[in-house]
Amino acid sequence: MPYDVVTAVFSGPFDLLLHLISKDEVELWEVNLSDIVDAFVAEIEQMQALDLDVATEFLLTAAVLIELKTRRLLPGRTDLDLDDELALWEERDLLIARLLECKTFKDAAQALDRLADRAGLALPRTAGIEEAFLGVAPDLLAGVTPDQLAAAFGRASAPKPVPTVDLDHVAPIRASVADAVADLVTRLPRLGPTSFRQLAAGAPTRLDVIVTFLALLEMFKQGLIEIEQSERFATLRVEWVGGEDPDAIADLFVEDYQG
Amino acid sequence: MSNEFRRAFEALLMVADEPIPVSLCAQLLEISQTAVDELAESLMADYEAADRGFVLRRVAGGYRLYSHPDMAAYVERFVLEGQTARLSAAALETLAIVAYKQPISRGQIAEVRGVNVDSTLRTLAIRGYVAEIGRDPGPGQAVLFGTTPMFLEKLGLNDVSELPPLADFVPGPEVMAGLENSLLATPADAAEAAPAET
Amino acid sequence: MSNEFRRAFEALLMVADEPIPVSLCAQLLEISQTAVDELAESLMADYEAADRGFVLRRVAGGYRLYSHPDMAAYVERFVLEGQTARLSAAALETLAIVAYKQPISRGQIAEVRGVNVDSTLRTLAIRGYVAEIGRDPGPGQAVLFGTTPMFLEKLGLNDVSELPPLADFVPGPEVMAGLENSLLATPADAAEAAPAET
Repeated sequence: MPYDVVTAVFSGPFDLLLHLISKDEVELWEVNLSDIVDAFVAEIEQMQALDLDVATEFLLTAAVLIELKTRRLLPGRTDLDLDDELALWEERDLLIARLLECKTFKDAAQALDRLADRAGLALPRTAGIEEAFLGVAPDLLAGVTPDQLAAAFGRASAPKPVPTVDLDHVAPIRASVADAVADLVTRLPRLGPTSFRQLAAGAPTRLDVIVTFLALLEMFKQGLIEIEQSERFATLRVEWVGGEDPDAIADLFVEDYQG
Repeated sequence: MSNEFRRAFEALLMVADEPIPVSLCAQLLEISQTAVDELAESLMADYEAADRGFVLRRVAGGYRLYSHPDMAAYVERFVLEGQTARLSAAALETLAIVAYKQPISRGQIAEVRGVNVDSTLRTLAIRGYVAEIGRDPGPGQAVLFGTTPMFLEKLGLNDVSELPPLADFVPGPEVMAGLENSLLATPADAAEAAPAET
Repeated sequence: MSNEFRRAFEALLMVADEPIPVSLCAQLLEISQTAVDELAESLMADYEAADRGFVLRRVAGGYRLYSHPDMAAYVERFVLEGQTARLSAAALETLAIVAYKQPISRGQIAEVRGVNVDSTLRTLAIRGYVAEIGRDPGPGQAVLFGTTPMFLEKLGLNDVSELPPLADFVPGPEVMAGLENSLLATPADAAEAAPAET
């Protein structure tokens, strides 16, 4: 699975982000947010074969990062809604908390590894009961029939119940991302060049803003839109470059997301 | 402590293939568990004083004999099997989360890691480090995972309470500040805090 | 004789499951076979003088530690009352996998069961129900296990081909549906569903 290949390098979005932030460990605070965001998104783009279930956390993290980047690049934002502003700060604090938690367990993992290394220098005695005592030992197979053995094999090799993965937090987003893609695919060709801010302006909730991000990210990946920034501190421009037949494309997307 | 008990204890240790629970030692020797612990401690001191090539350890709630760590080079040459492959970074991190937050469900682990942990958990179970230890009584009754006696053995611990405190690994304020600065949201703040940025 | 060699020898003896051939001792310690024999004799005297609960013996051309015969009564009780006195449901499943899938490696059994099977396999091997019957020709040369004549005898079979055919026990669609439902099973249900094998 491509998923395993990815996690062999980075075991999760927080791991990846931590890595990007502390890559130039010298001065943590000199790391350029734009670089981090670009690198993070680039990393996600390499996960093309990744299914959305797995990628969701990566994408959510990317969404927060992109928004942070956008805000940081926007000059004079007196027009910004205070609620929006607070919500972004909340997102950011949550992300920082998760990064700290990730780092805590990374360091704890290394400590466990060292403990195991040290303990591994001593090997346990495994000889077990000596032959002389086997005669005394109770017959473990007393009363066991071949049929019971076959039944035991059946139990052991029966497929285990598929682990339940909690998708509660994912499911509504999945549906909405597909919807958002469908929506944007019809809106964007008519709108001409626009900005993320404009696109997300009508979003009723934080979730809808994030979903719009995810949708744009996906469309960018598919080459349907260009996202660009004409200069530093400029708005992120979004432009449709996907051609003339939006309906067919929209159908494709919805299928993609639900398959 | 009677010589008889000491010799009997040593004989049991010789034929055990996993740590002998203290309670079983007490039952077989017909002495109290405290007496077993005292016996074990005097044996440990004994072996050390005589500079033996083996050690007695209390691991996973029981007693077991081990080759002396000083002799690892010789033993490794001899025992080729059972040298288990190292755990991946992802597996180690998942193991740390289970160790410190047990009992914990798959979903809770995934939340901390930010990724699906099904295959990692399966690897850890096959390696014997974690096991299903119950069910969440709440709705959904998620399977709860915890560490195994083998985990304790592999780490040379008697009990999970002997794990280094998690608080020791919580990043210091400088990391917190660094993260905050890296993820500053406002241009104004960025300009103040990160003048080096161009 | 150097203390280092003595300690290394003791460490090897401690982790060995079978008598270590004198030639192998000599090779591992990088001393002559005569020196190994001298070392062993001094250790035997040492253990006797210290009144240890174990003895070093020369058996079948090699050296191995054993519980002291004086302590046999305790060891017998351990065998009867210890953890290895029962065949757990898990152990029976492991034995069944070996029986039907032999030759099979430890890792392959663990894959099927989803848990570590080291100690279960060791118990089955010590009891003589399974044994190493070869090595995987692939890289790693994993030990392959199979059942023993004693196993067949205990089950009243002449040959493994007389084991009940597996097709009868492949779970049908209704079992699969049951499995899906078992996601909702309570721990109590699960305990009932697993037959208490002894």
